[in-house]
Order: sequence, then structure tokens, then C-alpha cells
Amino acid sequence: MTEPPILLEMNNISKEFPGVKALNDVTLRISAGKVHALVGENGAGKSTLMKCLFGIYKPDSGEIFLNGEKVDINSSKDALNNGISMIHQELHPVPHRNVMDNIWLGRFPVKSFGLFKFIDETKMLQDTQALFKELEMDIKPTATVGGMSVSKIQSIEIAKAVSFSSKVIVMDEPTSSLTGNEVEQLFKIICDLKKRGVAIIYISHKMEEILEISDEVTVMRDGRKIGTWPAAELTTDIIISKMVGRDLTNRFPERNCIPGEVVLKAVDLTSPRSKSFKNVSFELRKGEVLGIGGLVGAQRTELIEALFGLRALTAGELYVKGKKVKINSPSDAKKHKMALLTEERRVTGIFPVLSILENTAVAKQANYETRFFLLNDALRKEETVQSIQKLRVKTPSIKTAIKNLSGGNQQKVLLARWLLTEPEILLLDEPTRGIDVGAKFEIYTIITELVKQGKSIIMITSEMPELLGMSDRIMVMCEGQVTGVVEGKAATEEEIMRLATLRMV
Amino acid sequence: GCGGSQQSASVADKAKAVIGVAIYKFDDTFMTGVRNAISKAAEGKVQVDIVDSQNSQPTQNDKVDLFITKKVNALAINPVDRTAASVIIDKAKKANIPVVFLNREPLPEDMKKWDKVYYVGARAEESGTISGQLIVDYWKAHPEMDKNKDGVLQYVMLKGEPGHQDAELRTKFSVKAVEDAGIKVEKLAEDTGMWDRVKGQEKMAAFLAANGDKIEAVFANNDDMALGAIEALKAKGYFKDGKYIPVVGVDATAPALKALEDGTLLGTVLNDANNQGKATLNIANALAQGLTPNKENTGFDIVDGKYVWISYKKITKENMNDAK
Amino acid sequence: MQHAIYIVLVVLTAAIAIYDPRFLSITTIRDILLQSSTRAIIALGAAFILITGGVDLSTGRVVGLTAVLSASMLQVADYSRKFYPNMPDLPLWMPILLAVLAGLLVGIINGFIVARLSVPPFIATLGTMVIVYGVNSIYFDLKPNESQPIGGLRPDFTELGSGAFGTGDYPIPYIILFAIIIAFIVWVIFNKTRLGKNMYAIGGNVNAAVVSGINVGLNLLILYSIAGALYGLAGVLEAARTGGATNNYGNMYELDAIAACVVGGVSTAGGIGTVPGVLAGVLIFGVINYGLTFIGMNPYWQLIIKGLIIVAAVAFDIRKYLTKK
Amino acid sequence: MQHAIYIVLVVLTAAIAIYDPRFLSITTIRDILLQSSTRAIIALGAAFILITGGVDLSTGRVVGLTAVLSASMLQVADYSRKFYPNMPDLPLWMPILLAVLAGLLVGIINGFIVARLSVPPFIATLGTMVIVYGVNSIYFDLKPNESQPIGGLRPDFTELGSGAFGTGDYPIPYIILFAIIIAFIVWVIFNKTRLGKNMYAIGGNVNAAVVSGINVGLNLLILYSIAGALYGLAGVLEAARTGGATNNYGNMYELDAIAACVVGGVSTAGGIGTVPGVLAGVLIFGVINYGLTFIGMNPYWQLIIKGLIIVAAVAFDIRKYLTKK
Ligand SMILES: Nc1ncnc2c1ncn2[C@@H]1O[C@H](COP(=O)(O)OP(=O)(O)OP(=O)(O)O)[C@@H](O)[C@H]1O
Ligand SMILES: Nc1ncnc2c1ncn2[C@@H]1O[C@H](COP(=O)(O)OP(=O)(O)OP(=O)(O)O)[C@@H](O)[C@H]1O
Ligand SMILES: OC[C@H]1O[C@@H](O)[C@H](O)[C@@H](O)[C@H]1O
Ligand SMILES: [Mg+2]
Ligand SMILES: [Mg+2]
Repeated sequence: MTEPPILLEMNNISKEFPGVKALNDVTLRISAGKVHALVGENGAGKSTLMKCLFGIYKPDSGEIFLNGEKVDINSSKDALNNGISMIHQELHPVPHRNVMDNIWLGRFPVKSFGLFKFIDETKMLQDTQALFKELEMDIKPTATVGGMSVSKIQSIEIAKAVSFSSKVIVMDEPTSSLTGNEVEQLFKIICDLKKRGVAIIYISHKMEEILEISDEVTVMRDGRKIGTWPAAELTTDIIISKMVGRDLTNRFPERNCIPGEVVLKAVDLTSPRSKSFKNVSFELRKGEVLGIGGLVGAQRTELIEALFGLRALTAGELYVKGKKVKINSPSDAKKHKMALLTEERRVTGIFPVLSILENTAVAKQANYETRFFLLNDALRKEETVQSIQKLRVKTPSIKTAIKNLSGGNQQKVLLARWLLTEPEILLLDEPTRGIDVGAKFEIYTIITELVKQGKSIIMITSEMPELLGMSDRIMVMCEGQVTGVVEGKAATEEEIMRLATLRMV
Repeated sequence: GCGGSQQSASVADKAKAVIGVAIYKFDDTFMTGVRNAISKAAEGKVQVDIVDSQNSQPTQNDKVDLFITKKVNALAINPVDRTAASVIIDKAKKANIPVVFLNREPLPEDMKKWDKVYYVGARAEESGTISGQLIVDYWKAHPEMDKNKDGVLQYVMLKGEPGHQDAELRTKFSVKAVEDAGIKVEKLAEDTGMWDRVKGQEKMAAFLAANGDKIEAVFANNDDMALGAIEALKAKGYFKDGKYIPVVGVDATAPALKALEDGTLLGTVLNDANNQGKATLNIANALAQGLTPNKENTGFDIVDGKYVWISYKKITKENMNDAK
Repeated sequence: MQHAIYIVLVVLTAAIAIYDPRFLSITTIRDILLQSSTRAIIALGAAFILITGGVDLSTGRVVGLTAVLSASMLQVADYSRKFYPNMPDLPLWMPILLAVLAGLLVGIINGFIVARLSVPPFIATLGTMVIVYGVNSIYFDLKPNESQPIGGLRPDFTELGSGAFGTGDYPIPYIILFAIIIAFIVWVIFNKTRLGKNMYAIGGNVNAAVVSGINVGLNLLILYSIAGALYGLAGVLEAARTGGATNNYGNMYELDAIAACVVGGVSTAGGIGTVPGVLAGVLIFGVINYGLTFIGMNPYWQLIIKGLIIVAAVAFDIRKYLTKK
Repeated sequence: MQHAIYIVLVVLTAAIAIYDPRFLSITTIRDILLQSSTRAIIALGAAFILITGGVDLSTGRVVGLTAVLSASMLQVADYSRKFYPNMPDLPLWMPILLAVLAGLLVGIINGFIVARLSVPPFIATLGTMVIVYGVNSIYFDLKPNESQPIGGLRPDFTELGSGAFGTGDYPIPYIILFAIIIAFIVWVIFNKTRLGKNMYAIGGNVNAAVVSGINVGLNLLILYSIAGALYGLAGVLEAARTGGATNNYGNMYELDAIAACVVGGVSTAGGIGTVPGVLAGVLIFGVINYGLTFIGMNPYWQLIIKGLIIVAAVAFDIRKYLTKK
């Protein structure tokens, strides 16, 4: 087999943001028909590098060559024209428009009537249908994107990126919100693209995926490139040690769970929406992690949002420490020492323009109030600094606006926000989404510590190893109903999958 | 007694003084005439500094403060609200800068606060009375105007901005003039056209739809609204084939004179911008020179030692050249 | 989606008609449509900007500018106070075109300030609002006009504003036809052109537009220009309709236009809005303004009722919307 | 971050002072501060709403309402056209408190409509803007006042508006002191209280605020109320300062207030804004208005220059900001 030609070269790219050297002399060589993985801790500079390639940022220095020719990329339009497309880490849907309008945005097909050009809706519909058929996606082209689940939106973005017929496709954490099936589908798409000679730059924190799909791996740390290796020469542990610069062996910390009394008991919880959860009953004990498994659409998110008072219940009872409670709002939930880390970071999590300090302190504000309604600023700052340090948030200062942090670091700030409130019951919806392996281990350690202190945790996760590795018990849902509860240690992937697809009707 | 005389020579040869003039609203048609007259009268005599109060009394107070800071020699103030004169007089007195109010008359008790306070203007009531008289004259000459022959005048009223001194007084006194002439009146509709031609037209269209041909006269607080009303009436077939309705306005603007000529507007009231401007300037100038204004040095009769009254004039097709 | 607005419109009309049955006549309906026509054109212009997520405060002042411009060049030859005493009669289209182009120019300037200088639309258009008014006032104050209302407009010009198509009992005023044509064109732009779709995308998620390779700056420039041209046309029609113009024409129309859009379902956050919605919004205000005067309500009470209806109409609308959640 | 605005303020002042050196005197500076005082109070009120991501159009009409209310109850006993001919002299604080409470009440209503009825702030406050004006006009039209400007205010009341603290050559007007005190209180609310933090959070991302356990409805209600009370206070001071009031007081102040906020760095998208920024914004307008009149510029030209400065100030600001990308 001959070496495939180098398609894309990024030479000596540097980029500085106020207070951060995000990229420091990074060089990357990408071959046609290969999947090139880019890995590194949160904030290592992966997305920034790709944004430089895609014309979103202008690098301070460095050059880009395509097919050996130097190219100037000053806007996304330039990038697209040069045959580069990108699936962005932060999804960019236009919420009120339909699927086709989103996919063909920027290149709507038109019919000419003399001087005038009108959108060719028929062609647009046909093209969309053909695209989805080819990619084996089941999405209605005329549906509005706004109400769709993140995984659908993610799939649409994938379809869109592919539809450009680009030579280079950048995928920045494309699977962060995909389900197992959808991931497999994506991999199939990637294989097809490879066959067509497309170069793929693949960013992910999921090591299994990296090893499965990629041909080469480039590791970045602190804005520098550590090196590039053929994937075949690597293992998860090697990658991790190159990423974090030290060895991390234990993926899931050991612990001995001695569950105590029941702290939260749900009886027959039912949502007013007919397609949502119904008759959900479970118990959560002191000092345990209750994992919730299931496929997307299992209504796990809706369930725990309802627990937290964000969604209405038509029926059912909720007991906290044996006392019947009504939780109509998050502030009710907080009074019962509950906390919720939501699934959609950007929609319901961060306050983009506010500082890390404000983003962290927001849920605990009441506790900082002293005399005359005044806040104890010193304490607020002190606790924020402590908690973001504990989670190793990478930021120039606590005054930085959170939108300027890398995706993973934003997630850590949100976790810090809730940990500050010292909750007894922690509801975590996909807590490690977009988090690097090192930090994941830290989060697992924190979870372990919390349960040791007698806190209780409900965790939704779509990552099977995480579900199996972290849960003391696993409750599996399918189409809004609980299809089974299994002991965490004894559970197997097959058992969970069986329950997750078990229709109760 | 009016009739602007020429400047008096004794004033002109002193060092050039500055007069601070605050107009209540710069884009008011009538006041634009007044301020142009002030500028013209000042030419070669005295420097005038004309500012816009943007129809806001607080803004006008700000401008007065500025004039006082700049130590102008006299103030000419066209108040946004007549009652605000009180505070302005206090400020002026403290800084010892004489002040002439124009166009909107301060209350008598305020005028008495200081001897260097003057007023030049017309009595807003009078403009209402005259527009009422226009209708009375027509009613007497044209009995057929009482379309339903009930001996009562059915009218509609297009009012200026609610709360505006001119709007309130014109509304009140135009109707009063009709009643005083012994004619009974019935108000079919009254609404505010905000001095505006567009609104005048739209309100009139609604009046017509609701009252049809019952309307016997249209009062408008100013010409712009009257002209708007005329457009609405035209759209309903008035002013041709013998279909007529008397419409009166106030201001005697150029388009209103054209309408008089065309026979669509019955009459209007001339507010004499030229003489108001000239009298204001002359009095302010005399005060700025340290003189006590009198007929000799201003050319205008000064009543009660403080007032110069410029009369309104009734304008119809017959005497419309007086207004040009 | 937001059908409530149409219901509100019907209920409102019905309520007034019950109070005074004469309200339901061809003439009143034509009056309301007539009075809503220029406003519809203006509101449609404003909708372009709102849907991009912006706001345009210059609207009213542009209307005033083009009303004055067109009127100043379309006076009858023998009018005593002509703006241009010695100007020969121009062909009708020329001053109209000039005025519309003036509106377009202001739009281009707005677009440039927003897109190129990255000034928030509120401030950019606040700036041009004040500037346009200043410029118009200076023009209006030129000798020999010296701030006199401009009158004596040519009959062929005023005919545009007050004439009608067809004779018979119920002729259709030209101005309503203009509004219908404009509404149709705008509907096509919104729904059938790239420009329109880009507009929704820019308002819905500007980042999405950027990373999809849309030239956001250029699109904004074009959208602001179209809006400006529409205001310009409306100004011309206002002058033709009333047979006159002053520099104060159009004052505060921006507020009416935005209000009509928002009541009609356009989101001030951008990305949402339809032509029928905007027209319904305009008509609601048309019915309120005309109807309350029709039934002879005291002007102050009219204000109160108008305020209540605005709030209620939208509250009702949103309610329906929320129950779906 | 946005230091450009302060630079603009200094450059502007310097430019005018170079044109006319007399501009730099204690008196002119005091004049400008004086004229900016009520405006600052109003703009700070508006900032509360803007930072939550809303907008308040009722501002000016609330100012008018409370000006009329307080003036109507604070006339000298022997005034010929008293609003309440037989009312005995009330203690000064009572009508003032009443007026401020009236402002607060409008704020509560705004907050209720926005928070409970989920009506977009633009429409909610457009509604109350019209309603408040209607109510005020009806009150103003009561017998025996019948829409006459209210004058003859008590000296102890007007003293609040035109009096000064300290004697000497350079006494400090009370009204400037009030503004300073209010600015300080607002600064504390913005930066040192839970309410302030919640305000930024709601404007920053209302969904996230809900999830974080913030009672968004209640907070909005309180924030709108505070804004209303500030407008109310400003209305009282406007009456005291001018020694009179009419229903037209405060007309369009909302636009000035929002403009000052935005020029001062408050984002109309919510979540961003500081007290010093708002004050700088108000002062920029203060310096423009006063300075251009001071150098004797024709008012229409003033508009043009003012528009240019507004746009330039913000463009300059944003430029600096963007180069960092
Ligand atoms: N717009 C910006 N302004 C300021 N700093 C930024 C900006 N974008 C990124 N950064 C900083 O640059 C660094 C690199 O961020 P980047 O998003 O490239 O990380 P990443 O490797 O993609 O991380 P993750 O895995 O968490 O997505 C981080 O420290 C981040 O805070
Ligand atoms: N019909 C719907 N309309 C609007 N939003 C929906 C609908 N169905 C699901 N969602 C939203 O989509 C997201 C997916 O949630 P869903 O409950 O369907 O699956 P899930 O099992 O909770 O998914 P995950 O495991 O990814 O959390 C949630 O945020 C939910 O609120
Ligand atoms: O305040 C504005 C009004 O002032 C009046 O004096 C004048 O007659 C009206 O036409 C209108 O201009
Ligand atoms: Mg990233
Ligand atoms: Mg009769």
C-alpha cells in the first residue's frame, strides 16, 4: 500500500486570546482518505485549531496548505469554497426553521425566472430526502428544528457537513450527543467518506471511538502539539498518558457502597404529555449512585427535570426522607437539597456573557447574603476559586466570560456550580459530556467521594461503560416507563440493552 | 394696537448684546415664522442665540441655565408650559437678566414677580373665538347650513395635542363663540388629531362614517388638521357638485390659503408671526441695553407696563392677501 | 401557529360592530384598509429588520424625509409658495423615484453602520433617525419655503393617494392596491428567495449563518436597503394621500410599525415573523384606531382601551402558545 | 473592558473646550451635571430592564404621571387655579411618596404582564405607556384643572429641584446629590445583592436562571418595580425643577434613557451593563446637548452632529472590542 498524499497542511499555527496562548506553533498534516484524530484535555486547543482552519478565527501566525498550495481562509465561506466543511462542537441550528432550510443554508437551490431567482423548494426537498436516504437517517425534512432533541440536531449537522461533498471534513465531538445506533451510523458514513478519499479530522474524548475509527492520532496539550502516531500503535492508556502527561490507570475509582435509608422515593410519577414518562416509581438511598439507562427518547431527561420541578406532573407522589413533598420549581428542589446538572449546556446551563465567578456562584447566592441583603463577596470569590480549582477548570481568571472557555471547561464550571450548593441529592444528566478523560476520572472521584459522604446521586448517561462502572443500581427506561432495575455490579451491557428496548405498551 | 415700526436708533449703536431665545419646539410651523421674524429683526442690531426646547419644559429649563451661564443680556422665552415661567423668572431675577415671554402667557401672579418681565403674544382664547365667529358668520349668511333644520349646529371637533394650551383654549372658545351668538350646538364627535394632517384626515374619515351627512361644520384647532379633514371630505364627495361643509382652521399657513382660494376651507385665523417676533426682539433688545421698553424704543404699545398684545386676524377668501 | 392574532382581529371587529352595527359596512372597511395601507408598507419594511434580530428607529423620519422630498418637487405651477419657484413640471415618476432612492440610501447607511461598523441596530438607527430628521428639517427650512407646510400638490400626484381603480359603487383605492402588491412582493422575498431565507437564518442564529458561508454583512446591507426603500415609498404615498407634507410627517411611525409587527407575531429576538401576521397586526391597530373614534370614545379612554387591547391580544396569543409545552 | 466610552467622553469635552475655552468652567460642569441628574436616575431605571433582556417603553409616561401627581398636590395655598382648591398643605413627603408609589405600581403592572402573562416586554410596556398617558391625561383634565398646566408649586417643593447644598461660591445642587445617592444605591444593587446578580443571570440566559433556582417571575416583578419607582422619583424631581407639570412631561424620555444605556455599554440583548457605563452614557448626551448649544450651533445641525457622535462613539467602542478576536 502506498502512502496517501498529504491533502491538508497546517503549519506553525499560533493563536492567542487575552490571557491564554490557545495555540502555540502547531503543525498538522492530514492525508486524503484517512481519519485523523485530534485528542487532548479540555482547553488543549483542538477546537481553536479547527476554527482557524474554518475561518472563524484568524491565526496570529502560521500557514495553511491544501494540495500543496497555500490558501487564505478568512471566513467560513472561504473554507467551504476550498472544500472544507465542519461539524461544530457547539451546534448551530436555526431553531425556528425547518430541517431543509438548515441543511441548505448558504447554498439554497434556485430556479431562475429571467432576472429573478427563486428557491427551488422541490429540488431542496428531493435533495434532502436523497441525502437522508443515503445516510440512512430518519428525519422529516420539513420538521422545525427547534423542538428536536440534541441527538437529532447533531445528526442534521452531520448530514449537512457531509452534503457539501468536501475534501476535508472536521468533526468536533460529533458523537457527544449521539446514541449508540447513531454513532454506528456515523462510523458507517465515515467509512464511506474515506473510500471517496475524503480526509476527516475527528475530535473526541471517547478513547474507544478514537481507537476504532481513526488511522492517525495527534495529541495536543496546552496549545502545543505533543506528537502524531498511527492509531494502531496506541492504546487508551498510552493516549491518556500523552494527553495528561502522567499515567491514569484506574478508570473507575473503587468504592464500597453501603446504601443507607431511602432519601428520595418516587411513586407512580406521570407526565402530562402522553408520550412522556408514566408510572415511574423508584427509590434512591443515601450514599448510592442510581444510574438511569435507556435509549434517547426514553424520557429520562424529562423525568429528572420533573423531579427538579422544571416540568409538571399529573400524577404521582414524591417523598424526600420519608416526607411527602411537592416540588413545583427548582427553588423548591433546592430547599430539599437537590441539584440538577442539565443535559444541554448552552440552552439551560451557562450564562454565556457572565463571568466564571457569576456562573459558579449563581445557585448558591442565597447563602452569601449577609446583613442588609448584601452579598459576602470575599466568600463568594473564595469558594468559587476553590471549587473551580478542585475541578481543574482551565481559565485565565474567574472574571473571564464563560463563553470564552472550551466546551469541556464550561461543563466543569456547571458542575462546580452545583457542588457549591452542597446538595444531598445530585441529579446528573450526561455529566461527562465533552469532558476529557482526565477530568472524567476526577468527576468520578468526586462522585465517589460524595456518596462516601452520604450524598445520593441519580445519573443519566448514554455511555455504557460509565453507566456500568459508576452505578450501584441501574434503572432502565424505555418509552417513558421503567422496564427494570438491576444491581450495578451484576449488570451486563446485554441485560441493559434488552431492558432498554423492552416495550411495555 | 400693533403695526411694527422700524427700529429705534438709540438702541442700535451700543455694544453688541446677546439675547438668548428659547423656542418651545423648533419644528412648529407658526413658531418657525416667529423665530425667523426675530432673526430678521435682530439683523445688524443684536446677536440672537436661538435654541430648541424640544417641546419639553425640563429641556427648556436646561437651556435657560445655559443662557444664564453664558451671561446673555436678555432672555426671550416661548414657554413650553406657561406655569413654568415662575421658576424661569426666579432664575432670571437671581442672575439679573431681563426676560421677555412670548406666545404663551405666564400667569399674572408670576408676571408680577419682577419688573423686568415682559410678555409679547396673542391671547389663545381669541383664536378660538375668531374661528367660532367664522362659523357664526357663515351660519347667519347660509341658513341652508342647518341641514336638518333643527336650529342646532351639529359639529365635529379636531383637537390639537391634548393638554396643549392652544388646543384646550381653541376648543373651548370656538364653541363658546357660537353659543354666545345665540346658536345652539350639538357635538357629534371630538377627537385629537395631534395637530397632524395625517391624523386629521383619518379621524375625519371615521367621523364621517359614523355620522354621515349629519355633520354641519368642522372645527379644527389648526390648519394642518383642517386640511386633512378636507382631504377626507373630498374622498366622500364633498366640495364638488354643490356638496359643501364649512371647515375652519387656525394659523393661515400657505396651504391653508390655497384651500381658501379653492373654496374648500371656509376660514382661518392669522397668528401674526412677524409682529410677535419683531416685538419680542425689540423689547428684549431694549432690556439688553439697560433701557426700559416703551413705545419709542420698541415701536409697540406696552400695556400695563408689561404686555404687548398682537391680535389674531380673521382670514377668509376675501382678505387672504393680508396673510401672505 | 399563532392563529390567536386573527381571532383577536375578528373578535375586536365583532365587538365594535355589536356596539354600533353600522361599523360593518363596505365604506368603513375600505376606510380601515385605506388607513392601514401605508402603515402596512412601513410595517413590512420594519419586519425585515426585526426578523434579522435588529430594530429600526429611523423608519418614521425616513417617511418624513421622502414625503417632504417628493412633495417639494410636485407642486402645481401656479402655487404661490412653491418650494422651487422656477422648477418646470417634472415627470411624475422622477421625484417619486428620487424619494424612494433617498429612503434606500438611508437604508444602505443603516446597513453599513450595522454590518460594517458593528454598531448595534438600536444605536445605528437612532443615529440615522436623528440625522435624517436634521437633514430633512434643514431642507424644509430652505428659502423660500422656510418651514412652511408644503401644499399645492399636483393633481396627478394626489390622485395616487386618493384615486381609485374602477368606477362603479365600490372602486378600489390605488393605495390599497399598492399595499397589496408590496405585501405580495415581500411575501415572495420572505418565502421564495435566498435573501429571505438568509434573513430568517441571520435572525435565528447568526453564528449558523456565518458558519454556513453566508455573507451576513452583505445580506444585512440589502435587507436594510429594502426596508429603507419601503419607508421611502410610504412617505411618498403619505404626501400624496394627504396632499401635503411637513418635516414632522412620520414622527413616531417606527413605534407603530414595530408594535404592529410584534402584535402580529414577529419576535423582537429575531428569526420569526410572517407577512400575514404583520398585516394582521397592522389591521388590529387600524381597527382599534378607526373603531374607537367611530364609536365616539373620548380620546383619553381610547388610549387606555388601546393599551389594554395590545397587551391582551398578545397575552392571549402567548397563552395559547405556552399550553403546548 | 469598554473604556472607549470614557475616552469618547473626554475627547468630546476637550473638542468643545478647544472650540470655546469658556466651556471648561465650574458653572458649565455644574450645569451639565444638573441637567444629567434626572436623566441619570431615569437611565438607571431603564438599565434594570435592559439588563434583564427587556426594554421599557413606559418610562417617559411614568415620569409625566408622577410629575403631574406630585405637582397637583403641592401647590401654594393661595394659587388661583389650584388642582385641589380645598386641600390643606400636606407634608412635603406625602405627595412625593405617593407619586413614587404610583411609579412603583406601574412597574409592578409591567412586571406582572411580562412575568405572569408572558407578554414580551416591548409590547407589555408599550401597552402601559399608552395606558399611563391616558390615565394621566384624564387626571390632568379633571375639574377644575381641565388640562391646564399645573403651576404655583410650593417653595419647599421647588427648592428640592433648584436648591443647593452649601453656600459659598460653588454650592452643590440637591438634585445632583440625589442622583449620586441613587447611582450609589443602584450600584450596590447591581453588584452586591442577590437581586442584582439574578438580574444579570436572567438577562444572560433565562433558562439557565430558571434551572439555577431563580424565581424569575418574582425577580422581574421586583426589578420592574424598582425601575418604575425610579422613574417616579425622576418625575417628581422634574416637576420640582421646573416648578410645574403637564401630562406631556417625560414624553419620549424612554428613548433618551435607552440610548444613554446602550451608548454606555448596556447590551439590548441582556446580561451586560454597569452603573458607571450608564452614567458615562448619560453624560455623553449631556455634554453633546449642552456643548452644542453652548457653542451656538443651529438646532438642526445639532441633530446631525449628535447622530454622528452617537454612532461614532459606539462604533469606536465596538471596534476596540472586536480587534481582540
Ligand atoms: N473566544 C475565545 N476567547 C478567549 N479564549 C478562548 C476563546 N476560545 C477559546 N479560548 C481559550 O482557548 C483555549 C483552547 O480552547 P479550545 O476550545 O480550543 O479547547 P478544546 O481543546 O477544544 O477543549 P474541549 O475539549 O473542552 O472542547 C482555552 O483555554 C479557552 O479558554
Ligand atoms: N416532543 C418533544 N418536544 C420538545 N422537546 C422534546 C420532545 N421530546 C423530547 N424533547 C427534549 O429532547 C431532549 C431529549 O429528551 P428525551 O426525554 O426525549 O430523551 P432522554 O432519554 O431524556 O434522552 P437523553 O438520554 O439524551 O437525556 C430533552 O431535553 C427533551 O426535553
Ligand atoms: O404646538 C403645535 C401647535 O401650535 C399651535 O400654536 C399652532 O396653531 C398649531 O398649528 C401647532 O403648530
Ligand atoms: Mg473543543
Ligand atoms: Mg342642525
